[in-house]
Amino acid sequence: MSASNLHMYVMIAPLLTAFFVNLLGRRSRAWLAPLALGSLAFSSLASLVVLGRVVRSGGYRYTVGNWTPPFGIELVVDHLSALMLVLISLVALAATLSALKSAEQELPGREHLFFTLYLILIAGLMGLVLTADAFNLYVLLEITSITTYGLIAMGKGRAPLASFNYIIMGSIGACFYLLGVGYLYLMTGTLNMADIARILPDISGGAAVATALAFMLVGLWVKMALFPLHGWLPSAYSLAPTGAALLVAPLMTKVTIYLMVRVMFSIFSVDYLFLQNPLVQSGIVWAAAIGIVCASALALAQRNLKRMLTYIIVAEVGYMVGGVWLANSTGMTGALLHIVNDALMTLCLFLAAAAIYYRLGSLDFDRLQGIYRKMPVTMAAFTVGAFSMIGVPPTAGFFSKWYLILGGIESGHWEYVAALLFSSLVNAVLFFRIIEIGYFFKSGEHHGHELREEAPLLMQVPLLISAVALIVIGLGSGPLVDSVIRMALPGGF
Amino acid sequence: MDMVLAVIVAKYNYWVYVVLMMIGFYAMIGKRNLVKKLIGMNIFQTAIILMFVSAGVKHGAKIPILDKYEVLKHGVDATGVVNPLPHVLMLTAIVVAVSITGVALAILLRIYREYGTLEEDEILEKLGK
Amino acid sequence: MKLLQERTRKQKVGESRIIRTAVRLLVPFVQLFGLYVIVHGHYSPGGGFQGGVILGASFIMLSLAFDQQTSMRFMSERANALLGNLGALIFIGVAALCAVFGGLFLDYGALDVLIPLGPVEWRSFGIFLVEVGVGLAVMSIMVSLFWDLGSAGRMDEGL
Amino acid sequence: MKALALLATLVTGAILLYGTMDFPDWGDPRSPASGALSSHYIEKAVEETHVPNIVTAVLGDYRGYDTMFETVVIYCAGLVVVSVLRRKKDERPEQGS
Repeated sequence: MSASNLHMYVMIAPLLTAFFVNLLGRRSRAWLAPLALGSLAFSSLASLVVLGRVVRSGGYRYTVGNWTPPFGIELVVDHLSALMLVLISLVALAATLSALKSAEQELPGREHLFFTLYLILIAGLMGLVLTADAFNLYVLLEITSITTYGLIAMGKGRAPLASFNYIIMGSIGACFYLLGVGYLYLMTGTLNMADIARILPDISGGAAVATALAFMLVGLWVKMALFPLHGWLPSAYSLAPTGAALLVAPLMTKVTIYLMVRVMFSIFSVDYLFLQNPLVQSGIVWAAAIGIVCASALALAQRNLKRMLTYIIVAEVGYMVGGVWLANSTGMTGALLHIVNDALMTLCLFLAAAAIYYRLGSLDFDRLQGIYRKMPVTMAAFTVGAFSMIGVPPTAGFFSKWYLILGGIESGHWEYVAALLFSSLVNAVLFFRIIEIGYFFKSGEHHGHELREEAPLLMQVPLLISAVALIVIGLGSGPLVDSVIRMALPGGF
Repeated sequence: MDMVLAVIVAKYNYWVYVVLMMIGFYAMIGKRNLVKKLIGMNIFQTAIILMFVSAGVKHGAKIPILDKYEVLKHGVDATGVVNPLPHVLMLTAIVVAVSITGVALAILLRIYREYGTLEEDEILEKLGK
Repeated sequence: MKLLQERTRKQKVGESRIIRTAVRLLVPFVQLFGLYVIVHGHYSPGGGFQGGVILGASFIMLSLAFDQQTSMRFMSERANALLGNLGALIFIGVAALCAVFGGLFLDYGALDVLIPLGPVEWRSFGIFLVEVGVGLAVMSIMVSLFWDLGSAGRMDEGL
Repeated sequence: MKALALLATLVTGAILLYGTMDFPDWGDPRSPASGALSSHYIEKAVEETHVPNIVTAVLGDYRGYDTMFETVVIYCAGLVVVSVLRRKKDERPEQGS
């Protein structure tokens, strides 16, 4: 085994395991846990080694099939993609621990199918992070989408309808992205991102290139549910089986934001994106700010914990898109750090929601009365996640929000700063409302709810780990920014 | 006049694909019947496939299947052979489109099983009750 | 063939006699052609996807002309699932093997250490292996898609 | 709703048409899409892979990574259809089917 292939093994381990999960899990569900957890544990360890190597000796490029880059497909392992690899494999590991329990409860008899799709989705996300080829990105995007459609449609009740809406919106996004790639291919004749970037400055044809950029971006925005294009996300994520939401909610949108960063800065130059069209740049920041405000306001109207969390995800997408388009290094740092933090916060909150759902069978606000007495450990972790989402210091959420606000002030986009502050305020209201319901309200008509009835250990362990991780990353965000994220900033900043 | 004609002759195929795409796109976002939305998606994807394939055309060129021994001995003139790359890309895109259509049809069957209709309005009405 | 005749006589499944007879005669040739398209993809238009779809179409024809149970008699559901997994595994297995044997991922030339054919010849052979995997997977999935969609998930007589 | 959809369609179409203005002429052998990359495939693929069908060579080898994931995509489609649609034999048909 040659060592330079390590990042490939990170991705291939869940993919190969998926087939065995399908073949063996069909016979006995005892196979599921060891196979899934084993492969993800391997991926986590290997991705940590990859990150360590990248931090020590810099990023590198990898050519699949040993063809020189523009002819074969190139992969890129730099600080940013190695960091995302670690993030995906760790989040997936934690989510899988908890999903094992909730899938057992919700999808009896279909668990092997569920976990096969689950592992392929993880492998697809890892592949997305690694690729440096515009068309390969499309194929991987479709893998992650198709598995997500399936995972969501496995839910009960209205889930198939939500999934179908997601299919239509997701296909629009993917088709737009593919159109953008097509326009670029027609103009440059190549699909490798670095190669396109090399050719682009020399060709005439601003209209086609601008159209390509616009369509790629809009396609990715649909996929990541930026505010006016977010229609599919809340019902899709809140109606999905709990186990699926655990994986999809923390990772899908964040990886798409990573893709936006990758496409923007690998194909186009900072100069082309920000300086030639300052109007577009500030327009997008404005759109992000409006999106944050609207999504936060919509979150206030929800009466179900999971639905509320999905609207918060939409608002957070606005944070990161705005942060990237602030066009200064502070905002960019904040956006990249926020990808990591937001994945962990969302994971923590969804794990808590999964644990509550496992015991209560519902996440409506009026069922949450007295929940703090019933599940103190779960709710303690939930509170940490909530504080992080609000942005209370030592938790991770504070630091990335701090960078984003500083970036906004630095570039003079006060509307973005105001939107961030407004959204933090709304988050505070939202979470204190839940804390109020859960802590102070007595559960009136439900008898025996005063008993302590925690979720199973398998669901608590990842929850506690993610809560601790939020604080650890918060306290360690200085070193994280210095050693990884500063290096990950695209050239030109 | 000749200039205009030249532009039309050189670009009309792309315009036709754009029109096709927009027919599909309108069906996806404007129609209220779920099957029509799905058909719109297929039209959209097919139009993109056509656009890519037409990017690979060279006038008077032959298909990209060569004679092995002749090529190894004498080489080949690239302008006489159609560009193979768009074909490869579109094979992939076709398979992706088929997969998504299959998944969408399965989900439509589930929806029909649940609500007994595929009209979005009627489904929403049933949900509202 | 015998089985089909018996079954048809007994149960009166499927379409009219003309269609049944035509399909019965056609199926072996369609399958042969599908195999040809898969393995001859190096020298003529074709390859794993195209051949896989043709192979799948032969089973779909059976289940259209007779009924789904008939086609499932020739290709049981379990075998179909196994073939689908096997096909995808062949592709990813070959790709991973290349990495394990010291090359880069999907670098078929690295498999030269297994059987010394020469790196270039191995590339040709690697493509062949991969196409066979693709063909199996596509055939199996096409058939399974048709079965499931055609019978709305009940896996009974189908359309 | 319909008017909004029509408007969105028209705007998208107009942008796309505007983008096609810079495209190379149809069938032009000197167009960028038929540039260095595709010429390399045509001239070198047979030599490098011993496969005369260049589409197969590019599909299976140069861009084999794409094809691998494409196989995974269709595999996923099969799985999704089974997991969404399949029901047990004895399950009573519900309303609508």
